Amino acid sequence: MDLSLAPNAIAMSAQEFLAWSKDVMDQLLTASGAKKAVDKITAPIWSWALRNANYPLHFGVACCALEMAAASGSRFDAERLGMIYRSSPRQTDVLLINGWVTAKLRPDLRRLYEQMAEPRWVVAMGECAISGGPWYDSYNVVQGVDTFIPVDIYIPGCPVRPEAMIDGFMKLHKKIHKEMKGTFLED
Amino acid sequence: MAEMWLNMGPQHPMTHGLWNLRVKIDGETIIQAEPIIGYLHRGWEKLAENRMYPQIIPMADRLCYGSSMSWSHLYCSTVENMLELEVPERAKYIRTIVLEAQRIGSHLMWLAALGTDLGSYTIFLYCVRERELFLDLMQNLCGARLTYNYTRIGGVRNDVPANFERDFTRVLKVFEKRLAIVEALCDESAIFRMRMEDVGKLTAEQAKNLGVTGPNLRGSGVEYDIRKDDPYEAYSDIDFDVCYETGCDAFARYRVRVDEMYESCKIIRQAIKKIPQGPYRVKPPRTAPKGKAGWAHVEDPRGEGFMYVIGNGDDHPYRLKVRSPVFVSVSAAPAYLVGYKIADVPAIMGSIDMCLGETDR
Amino acid sequence: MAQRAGLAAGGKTGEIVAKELIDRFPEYVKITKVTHNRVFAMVDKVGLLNVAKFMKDALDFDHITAVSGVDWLEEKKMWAVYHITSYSNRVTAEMIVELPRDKPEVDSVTPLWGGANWHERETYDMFGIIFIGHPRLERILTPEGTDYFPYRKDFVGGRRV
Amino acid sequence: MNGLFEFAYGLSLWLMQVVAWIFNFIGLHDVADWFTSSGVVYFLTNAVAALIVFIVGFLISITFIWEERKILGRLMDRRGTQVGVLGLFQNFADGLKAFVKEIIIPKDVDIWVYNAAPVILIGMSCMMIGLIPLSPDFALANLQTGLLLIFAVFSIAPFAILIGGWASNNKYTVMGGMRAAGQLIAYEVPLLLSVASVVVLTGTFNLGEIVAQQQNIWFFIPLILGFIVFLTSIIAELERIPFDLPEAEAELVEGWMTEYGGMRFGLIMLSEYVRGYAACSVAVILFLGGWNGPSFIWPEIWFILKVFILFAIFIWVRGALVRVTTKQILHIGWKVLMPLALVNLGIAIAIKMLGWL
Repeated sequence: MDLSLAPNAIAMSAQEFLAWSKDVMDQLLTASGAKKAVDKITAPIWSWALRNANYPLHFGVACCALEMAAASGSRFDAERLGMIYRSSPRQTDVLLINGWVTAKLRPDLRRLYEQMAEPRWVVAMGECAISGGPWYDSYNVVQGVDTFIPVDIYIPGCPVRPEAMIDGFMKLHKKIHKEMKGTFLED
Repeated sequence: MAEMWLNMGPQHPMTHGLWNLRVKIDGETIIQAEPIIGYLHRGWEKLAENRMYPQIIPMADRLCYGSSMSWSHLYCSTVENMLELEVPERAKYIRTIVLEAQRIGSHLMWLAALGTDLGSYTIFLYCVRERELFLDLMQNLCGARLTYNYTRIGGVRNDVPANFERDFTRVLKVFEKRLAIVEALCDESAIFRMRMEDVGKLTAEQAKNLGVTGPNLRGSGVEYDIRKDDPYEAYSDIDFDVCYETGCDAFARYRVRVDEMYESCKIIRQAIKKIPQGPYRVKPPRTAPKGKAGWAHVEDPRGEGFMYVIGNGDDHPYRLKVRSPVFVSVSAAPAYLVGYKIADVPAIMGSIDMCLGETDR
Repeated sequence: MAQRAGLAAGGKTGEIVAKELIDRFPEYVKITKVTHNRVFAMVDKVGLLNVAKFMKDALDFDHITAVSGVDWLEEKKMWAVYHITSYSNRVTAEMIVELPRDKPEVDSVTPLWGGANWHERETYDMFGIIFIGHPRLERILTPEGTDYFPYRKDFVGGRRV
Repeated sequence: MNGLFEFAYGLSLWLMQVVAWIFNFIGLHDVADWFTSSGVVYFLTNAVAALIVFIVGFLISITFIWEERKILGRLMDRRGTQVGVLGLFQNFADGLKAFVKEIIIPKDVDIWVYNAAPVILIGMSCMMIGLIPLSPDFALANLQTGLLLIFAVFSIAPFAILIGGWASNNKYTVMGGMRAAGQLIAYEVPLLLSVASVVVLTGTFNLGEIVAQQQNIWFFIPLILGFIVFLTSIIAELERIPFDLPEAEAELVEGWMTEYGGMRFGLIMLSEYVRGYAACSVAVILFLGGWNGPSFIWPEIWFILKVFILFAIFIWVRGALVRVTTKQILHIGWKVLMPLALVNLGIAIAIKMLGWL
């Protein structure tokens, strides 16, 4: 714990003082184990919330986008799992890439990913997003989105059936359950 | 408010698919529009030059995922035209039936997308629900929900399954009732009509000049349907009407498509009754002569689909050109949009029926 | 509509269209094949614009279906292929224009048919065929900064990105 | 003092006596006396009463979200959310998730204004909860001008939307904010005119008295035109489909809230439903007889029941209609609702003068 700066506290600017006090509080909490305890207690709550309120980004790329639409239709009804599509990346948790990514799209997709708030997940849906799929020898198709975005769940299929997509989301729920991030978003 | 450019896309709820509509607006009035496409370009025609003829059929399925059957059929009939191959009668009828079922499915997907564009999630869900009926039929026929890979050069892959006729008749009976409900939901809603009427005007002259085809052309009052005017498959034996409207606006295009769905039901009923016995497929030659060209155009759900193929003397095509109807409809977007409000963009672009997979190829 | 009635009265069939073309432009047009609703023709590069204008104004060809390019690497030539449809006559014509491969330039038909605009842009994008008089000849499908013409036969495909 | 305050007073008195007993036990008699003094107990009474009202209002609003999801799902032939028992926990999952989301403040936003918009919205909504009586016994304040205050607070929302949209540094949000302002012009006048007809009939702005005068006949029967105008304009006020122009999804992405994420977005969503609760309550008070009803259950239950049924109608409208455009809402507001509201006002004056009620 670094308390050496304390005597000079009066000489600090307000912002320096705030940063310093936050630092000291952090160190105190970590050293005393309070942080860990809070994490332990709250982690299941946050994890449950994150699992059951997975908002995917409303972003249709190609074939699998139709199956994404079918999955929210009345036969499959993905909203049962709390999947509510939002159009603004700021409000979403899951980036669902459902099609091939071309050289023209890549920067935009990267930007969408960066606009999303943590914690966020990426689901590569269909062969094209996983590895380029039928366009394996194309001069303009990126061979898999994991070449420029970290992907959490791969859902194979060409195109992916709605059942498979819902299954992929269940797998994502399992992954979130395993991660169990606490209040301070530490392991 | 000063004039400014607004980017609608590539990630925007209005774009079903992936494109970018740049509009210059003055307040909320559009004074200039510029569509930007190419976000899905994968060099389809170049890739086709490196595949054998049968290998291109599943690729053609993925040209437009909303109506994959009509694109794989278009590819097959193009190659048949080049090889001067005669398809058996039974295959022609089966193709007619599945093409019309595909047309209904595609139009339903369009209506669903139009529903979300206008802010009604109910229309979307009703249409998706009814589309499942036809997806089930297709799944029964060839095992896939979306990309069927069903037509073959010289026929179709397999004969119709058992109870094919019964299933289709039952589905059509249910579907016509349910479509009437969806139609009532749209037509009898004053707000829906207010949104759709008198926006996106495109006169017949403009539509012809800009090369707009299909329901968009017929919505502008030109009565031209390739199924009737240059018949392919079994359409010449079947009695049906060409649906057209003289309203020239978004509502007219909506009416044309809904009428076409009823008309498709009529065609399927007749074709099922008339379907003859016999072989469903002939064996095509493996190779095509060098330099021999062939082309075909069909009435895709979105307009005039066209392919142009040149043989290479071996089992690869030398050149395969695809003409996509939406490619032209998108290019006509400025003519549709200029002078209307930003709030009319979803209604207008929704009424055009976009599918960017075939546009960018 | 009046247009369908016009067809029933018997518009211009493929044979009549071919004959009128040959009569009007004997030096430019070479008809290769004719059926009752199809016309296949080779058109000279110099006379393309005149032929197209005649077809549009006198023969009622009001719709351009497609403009495609074909690259003949061995023969050192290129084709610009025009498919033009007449709504009133129900005739589709194929016009092939042969261009030298080292300098593929041809007059644009966009002023006649607005629908040719993007087709020509795409053909330029993919083959590098330059359409003189096109309002805006820019890349359309490929990303900005592309320095190759992907559908030419000497362009080797395969993964690039 | 009404029942709510009596209960709160009893609770705080009991609480303070417990505290006082503890302090007496350890010998701090002065502190114990201070805790049982009337000032402290009075303050605590108010706090407890406010807390109870807030919790009830908050729970009703949360249940509104659930009701909307379920009924909308049923209208669309599906089941809707299934998280927890009957999907009741979906809202809590949404809310808790908003807590852990990263706070993103986009580049070049006006940070103070950007942060102020959700705070104004939620603050205003909470204020509205306090103004609404569930029954004479369950009311925080019995203001003589309660109706005026509620509508004054209501019209703050477009202002918050305008500044929030402007501060977000995004073209879509600016347009959303502008539309909110334009919409305000369209519906506010018919809304207040339809309210005025009730005021003419009753001669008071006091919510309790308005309800008391509906013992015999609910005002939606003589003032059916006003009721229709009121419902239409209040849907516009709440920015729900078909009048959700500021957040028109298809053309403006998420409208004015495009750049809001995490907890700010959660607060905005919550405030929307709190305002929905307030709007339904006002409609029930003005036209549907408030808490009047057969006395075999509590009047509060009657009130809440009516509010939920009214909100179900809003959901039904949302399920059946498509969105209008800016031009059309101005058209509807000035050319349809406005004459109807004036006719309705005339009817109200006639009824009052002829003394039919």
